[in-house]
Amino acid sequence: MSEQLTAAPAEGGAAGSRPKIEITDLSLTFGSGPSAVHALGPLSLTVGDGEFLSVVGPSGCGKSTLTKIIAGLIEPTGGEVKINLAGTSIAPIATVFQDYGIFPWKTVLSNVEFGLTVNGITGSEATDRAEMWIKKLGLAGFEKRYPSSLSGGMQQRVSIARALAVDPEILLMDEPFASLDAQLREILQEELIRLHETAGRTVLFVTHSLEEALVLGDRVLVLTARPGNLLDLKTVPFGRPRTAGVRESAEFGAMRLALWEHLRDQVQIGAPEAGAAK
Amino acid sequence: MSEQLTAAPAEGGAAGSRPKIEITDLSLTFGSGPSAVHALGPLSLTVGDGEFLSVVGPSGCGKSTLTKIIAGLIEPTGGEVKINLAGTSIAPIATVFQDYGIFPWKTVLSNVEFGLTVNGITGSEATDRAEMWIKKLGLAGFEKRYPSSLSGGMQQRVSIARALAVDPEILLMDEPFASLDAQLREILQEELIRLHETAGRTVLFVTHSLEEALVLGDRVLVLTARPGNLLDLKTVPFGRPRTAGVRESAEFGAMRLALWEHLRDQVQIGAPEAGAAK
Amino acid sequence: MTATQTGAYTLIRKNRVPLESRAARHRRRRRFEIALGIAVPAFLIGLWEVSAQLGWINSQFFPAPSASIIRGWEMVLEGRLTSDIADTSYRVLLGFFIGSTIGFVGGVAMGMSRIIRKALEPMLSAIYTVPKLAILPIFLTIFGFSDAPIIAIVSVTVFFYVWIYTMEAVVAIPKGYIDAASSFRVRGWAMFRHVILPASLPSVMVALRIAVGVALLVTIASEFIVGGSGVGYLIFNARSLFRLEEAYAGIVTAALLGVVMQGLITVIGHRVTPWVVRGDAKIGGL
Amino acid sequence: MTATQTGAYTLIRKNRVPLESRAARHRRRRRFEIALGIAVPAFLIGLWEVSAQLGWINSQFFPAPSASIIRGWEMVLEGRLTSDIADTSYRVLLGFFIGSTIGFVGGVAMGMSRIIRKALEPMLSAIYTVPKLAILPIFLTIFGFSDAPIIAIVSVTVFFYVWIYTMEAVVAIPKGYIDAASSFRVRGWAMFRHVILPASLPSVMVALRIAVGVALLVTIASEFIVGGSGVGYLIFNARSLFRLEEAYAGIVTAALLGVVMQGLITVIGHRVTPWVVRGDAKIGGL
Amino acid sequence: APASEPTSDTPAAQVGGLDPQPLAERTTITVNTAARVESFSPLFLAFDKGEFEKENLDIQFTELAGADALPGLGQNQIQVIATPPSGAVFNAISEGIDMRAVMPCYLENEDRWWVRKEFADKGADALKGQAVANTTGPSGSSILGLDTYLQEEGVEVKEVTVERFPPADVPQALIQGAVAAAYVPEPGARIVEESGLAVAVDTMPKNGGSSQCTYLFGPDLLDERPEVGQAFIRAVARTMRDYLSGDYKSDPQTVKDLAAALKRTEDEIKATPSLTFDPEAAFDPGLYTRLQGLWMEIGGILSYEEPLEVSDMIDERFVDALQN
Ligand SMILES: Nc1ncnc2c1ncn2[C@@H]1O[C@H](COP(=O)(O)OP(=O)(O)OP(=O)(O)O)[C@@H](O)[C@H]1O
Ligand SMILES: Nc1ncnc2c1ncn2[C@@H]1O[C@H](COP(=O)(O)OP(=O)(O)OP(=O)(O)O)[C@@H](O)[C@H]1O
Ligand SMILES: O=C([O-])O
Ligand SMILES: [Mg+2]
Ligand SMILES: [Mg+2]
Repeated sequence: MSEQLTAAPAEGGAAGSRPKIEITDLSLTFGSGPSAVHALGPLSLTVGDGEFLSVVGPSGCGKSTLTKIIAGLIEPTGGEVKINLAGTSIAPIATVFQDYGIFPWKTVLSNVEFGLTVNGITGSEATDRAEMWIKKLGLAGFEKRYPSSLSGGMQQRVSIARALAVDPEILLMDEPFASLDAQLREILQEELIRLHETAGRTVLFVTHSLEEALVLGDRVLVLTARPGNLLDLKTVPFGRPRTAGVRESAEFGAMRLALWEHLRDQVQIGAPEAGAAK
Repeated sequence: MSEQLTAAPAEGGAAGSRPKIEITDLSLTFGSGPSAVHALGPLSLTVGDGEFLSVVGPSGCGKSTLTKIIAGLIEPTGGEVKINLAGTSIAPIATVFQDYGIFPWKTVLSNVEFGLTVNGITGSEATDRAEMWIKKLGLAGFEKRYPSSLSGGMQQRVSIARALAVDPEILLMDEPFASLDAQLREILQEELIRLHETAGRTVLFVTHSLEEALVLGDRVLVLTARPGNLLDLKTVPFGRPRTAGVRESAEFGAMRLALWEHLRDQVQIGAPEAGAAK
Repeated sequence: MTATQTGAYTLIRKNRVPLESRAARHRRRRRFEIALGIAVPAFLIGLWEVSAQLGWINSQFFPAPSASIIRGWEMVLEGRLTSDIADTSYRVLLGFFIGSTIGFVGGVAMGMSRIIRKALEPMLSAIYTVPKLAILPIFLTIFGFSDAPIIAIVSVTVFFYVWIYTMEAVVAIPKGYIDAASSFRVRGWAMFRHVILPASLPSVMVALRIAVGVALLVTIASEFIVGGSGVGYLIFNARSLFRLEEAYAGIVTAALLGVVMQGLITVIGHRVTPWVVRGDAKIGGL
Repeated sequence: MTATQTGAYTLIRKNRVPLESRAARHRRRRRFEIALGIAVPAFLIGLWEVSAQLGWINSQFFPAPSASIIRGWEMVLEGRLTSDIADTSYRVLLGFFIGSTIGFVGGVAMGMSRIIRKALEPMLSAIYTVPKLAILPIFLTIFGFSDAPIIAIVSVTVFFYVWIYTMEAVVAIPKGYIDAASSFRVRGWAMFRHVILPASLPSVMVALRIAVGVALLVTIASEFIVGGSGVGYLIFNARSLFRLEEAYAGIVTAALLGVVMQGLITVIGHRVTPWVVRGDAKIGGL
Repeated sequence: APASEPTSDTPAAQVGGLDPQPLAERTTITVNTAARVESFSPLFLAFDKGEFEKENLDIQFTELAGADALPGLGQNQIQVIATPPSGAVFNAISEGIDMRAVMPCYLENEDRWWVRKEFADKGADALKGQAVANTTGPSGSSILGLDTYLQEEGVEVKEVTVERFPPADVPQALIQGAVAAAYVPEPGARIVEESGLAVAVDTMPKNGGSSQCTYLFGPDLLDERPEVGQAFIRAVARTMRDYLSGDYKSDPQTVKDLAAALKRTEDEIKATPSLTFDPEAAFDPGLYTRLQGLWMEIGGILSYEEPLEVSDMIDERFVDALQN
């Protein structure tokens, strides 16, 4: 992959002094020739250390693609992403995939332990950590089951637990709560807020719920229809510590409506362009 | 499968005179012995002809299971479902699955045409119908692509188009809009309302959005945590024709809150019972 | 049932069997299926027996099964059949073990690395269809005249089956699983252990089932040529001495050995892939 | 890289190659891979040649490749090799076609219907490991001494590979696809055409690739025994006359035939499964 | 041309006769036979009766089809092959690989050509253009008998098609009428005879055993360790003399021993007549020349054009030494 390790310049500062993710002129085109699809960018953006960035945009605009590029799974076709890590976590980056990406051959427990195991944390330490997240996500009692006997929402929760269990420096979440009921969703939102605020983790959170984007995010990145470009980057005015209660405020409703209007024009019928990316 | 055909009693009445779906003491237990999971019921319920029934309930409570039983894909372990059909549609029942269930080996167009093809509608009639739905769902230009090159939301839309293209007497939808952006979701909600109101189709609509359940449904079925039992069956007071605008009303907010409170207690941490179903 | 239904009708979804008797029904069905699995070959053997007894087929060339079974039992009592079975099994299992181990490792390596695949696949494709028995002298020169050349031929043959299937199984692993692991920066050995191995295992077990049959067939064919002992030698020798009952006893022994070995692989396969949901399902109403 | 990283560091995700030159890079890589695929066997053959020339191996028993190639070319000019290739190809392809057709149909039937599977699988498992060459007389009796017994043996052998693999592929089809079709009340032929066939096709094509190799191997083995013509007869005859250059020319011909036939199946496989995303992917950084 | 000079005037052993003369040190040699058939009775009986032991020889048996064993013989992995003089052997000799026939396996046996009655009635001419079967194809020594039969009416071997069948399938091919005539190896003749569909013709050369089966030595025993070769020949010849002379199958003990040595039943042993073994049997070099001639005539068998000398094919030192 296009991954390259560079020692961080010895600026002596705390990890927080530099942005966590620096995205510069990033673009991605799938395929080539007449069937090419220009999916994303060019996009430039900086995510601060400890920032919670919500990402919204029309279906098919490149949100999952952006997530995968940052996760190192797709090589960009233009521009670059710099990720500055402090090296303090069990795993530097953890991802919750839109299609869950959990392993059918591992039990719920083994799936959740996975990120720990491959990072050298094993035995009862791994089990205890995993068990904790399994409980938090309402999956207790299903530890020994295989994913095929879980409901869609339960599978999604396994995927979330797997990512949270490694307490990563950067958490990439691609519509992580889409299959969860409203109540559970709210509980997990609170959990995520707590994690972000207390542990200072950087989060990139893709969602289709404008409400959710606002409740959780420090800023909201709004992408255009495909190819996903920066349409807006809104700073959320609600302070921290924050609770899910903010959604009752009038300001919240106004912001939500503003985002809504902003995005309305983007919902359009898109066809794949002919020719490669510009 | 547990499907059995019975000639409708010749009551001479219109199809509308009898309930469309009669659910009696329905229950389902997966597996047997100590690892059995009692997933659903016993549940009794009647869905009227032309009714739009929204279904909400905690993740893992058996909503997908209920859908699959009605679709004839899972044999119930207790009770029964009677489905009265008029025999007037291309296909009697069409289902949108939570995991989309589209065929990776068919192009977008072939996937959407599938329900038509297997019901004897082929050639340009099938293509025209499919094209219409492809356009409505914002997939124009992607007709010849295979699902692997679509975003999650686009795949979900293919699945929706496939079901709607056959204009079924009964439409079973399992969280059909979960992966769609808020704007598109609203457009499709309107489309669905129109379909239901003008063509008089019966719809069973599983969702995690209480708002969506209220905007769309004639009634809202609220299920308890697993095993899913009838917790409540609320009639939605908004008349027809209805628009998405109803959500701005005060009554709407109150009902939504009531549902919310009702469900709150149900979000609990469940473990699979030991032993078979009672 | 695919055409448009006309006229009103009612579908009923219900369980035809009370829940309490499901286990009993399941047991009864299992028993029926096992009986059916035995009945079919038993019927065919019976047909042959009757044909031979009534002279419909020339029992000089196709002796009645009963005669072969009796002769087989005599050979067991003489201790000959058992020692041939032991010799053949040893060659089959050792050859199978060596060939499938190397084939699996090679298949994984070539599945995981495009460059290794492109470098070696054309050559292996060619060697795959080299008739192994035709290069027996090479094996004899290298391995001498003991069990070793047979085991080598079996290993080489098994290698190819397991290699191709494993390689294709690895290449076919859904990218989502690789991605999920890669996103944790997993690669190399950990990727193999946590993803490649379990994801390809169901296919590989099918390949192993095929391969153990191949190993048996090739062992027997080799014993035809490199004679001395084993079920293949028994068959060959009996045939060239016109002991047809003995030959058929040997052939039946080979078939039964095959059933046992395939059954073993199947059972092991089910054991090592507990997450695979196995088709109790009837597909498409059949 | 699986242990916890310590100390600050930076990851960079970027494309190392300008977009415009991607196509060129792709072409260059394809060329390199093809060259590599040729280079590896060429190197090995060269090694053998040198060893034979320098007397490291006894060229009386393992003739230098150049000698075999020259002899092979002479045989082409004499028209012998080409007619043997034609005879063998005819037997291989006809046997392969018959066997894989029946195997596919049988595999689908047994994959789709649990009761057929349970009834026939034990018997077929047993017949699978019956040494086919040992029951050649039965085939000779039934089909006479023509091409037919060879084609019959090839068909039967191919049948088993394709049958087992198809059956397992059908059983392994994810239930979600079956459900999606069943929900439209699709079954029988439509289920086969729209779901079973395409869903199992990628696996079946791998099985066919294996099977065409098997067909060739079995044809050649049969030609060893039921002599007269074909590449197998050529090899056997040359070997039994100690004309080793000729024998090796035949062996190389068999290998090349195998490469061509497997290549054909692979290309057809890619054609008929256009939706399969093929592994350009490097897995786990390898 | 053969690589080595004829060696028939160099004495193979200092002392002649059939009495045991144990080698100075224990020696192991590998002997290949294609199958455990009666032609090799002396070999296997010698082993069971300890005759090799008396020569301080240890024998390792292998069972490879004829041509598969030749490379082993040429590379001294195998010391002795018992085989008919085949096209393969002649070709190998012409390639300069040192291997020679050193002793006939037997003098005479009962294997015959069988001709289907409808053809036999009309004489040899009826076989013209027909297919006949043996176990080797045209490159085997049984065509000597076929040639004799055909020569009666001036038909040449070239004019019939000689098909090769697995030994076990030859009788069936004949009975089913797939071939007009067949050389039926022991013990298939019984089945053909019982069918009554074919008659045996007595055309194989008299005292022609050497043309149908010989012990073949490679470079090891021919050149490097002739004394070991001599010990082997002595043991085999002694077994012929002591156990297998005359109608040896009339002796129940011999039948029992043979059944054990050949891994057969006593009934099977008794079902066929005794072969003729003779420790003093000489080669009939004319048969080798005739075979070579026939094969050259048929074409496509021998890879050389200049005929080999008999001395390239046969080495009589070892049998000669027995007479001293
Ligand atoms: N493997 C692929 N090959 C070709 N095109 C692809 C591929 N994956 C995605 N695309 C295209 O790239 C665009 C962006 O896809 P992406 O999955 O990033 O969208 P998204 O914003 O995550 O959408 P959604 O909200 O529906 O999940 C889509 O138009 C899709 O068609
Ligand atoms: N194949 C199966 N085997 C065993 N248990 C199963 C199986 N499928 C589902 N279950 C169990 O049945 C229960 C209900 O599952 P179902 O998928 O119907 O839930 P759901 O209400 O659709 O949940 P979600 O909102 O998360 O999709 C779950 O607890 C699940 O663990
Ligand atoms: O590979 C086989 O010869 O069966
Ligand atoms: Mg996405
Ligand atoms: Mg569900």
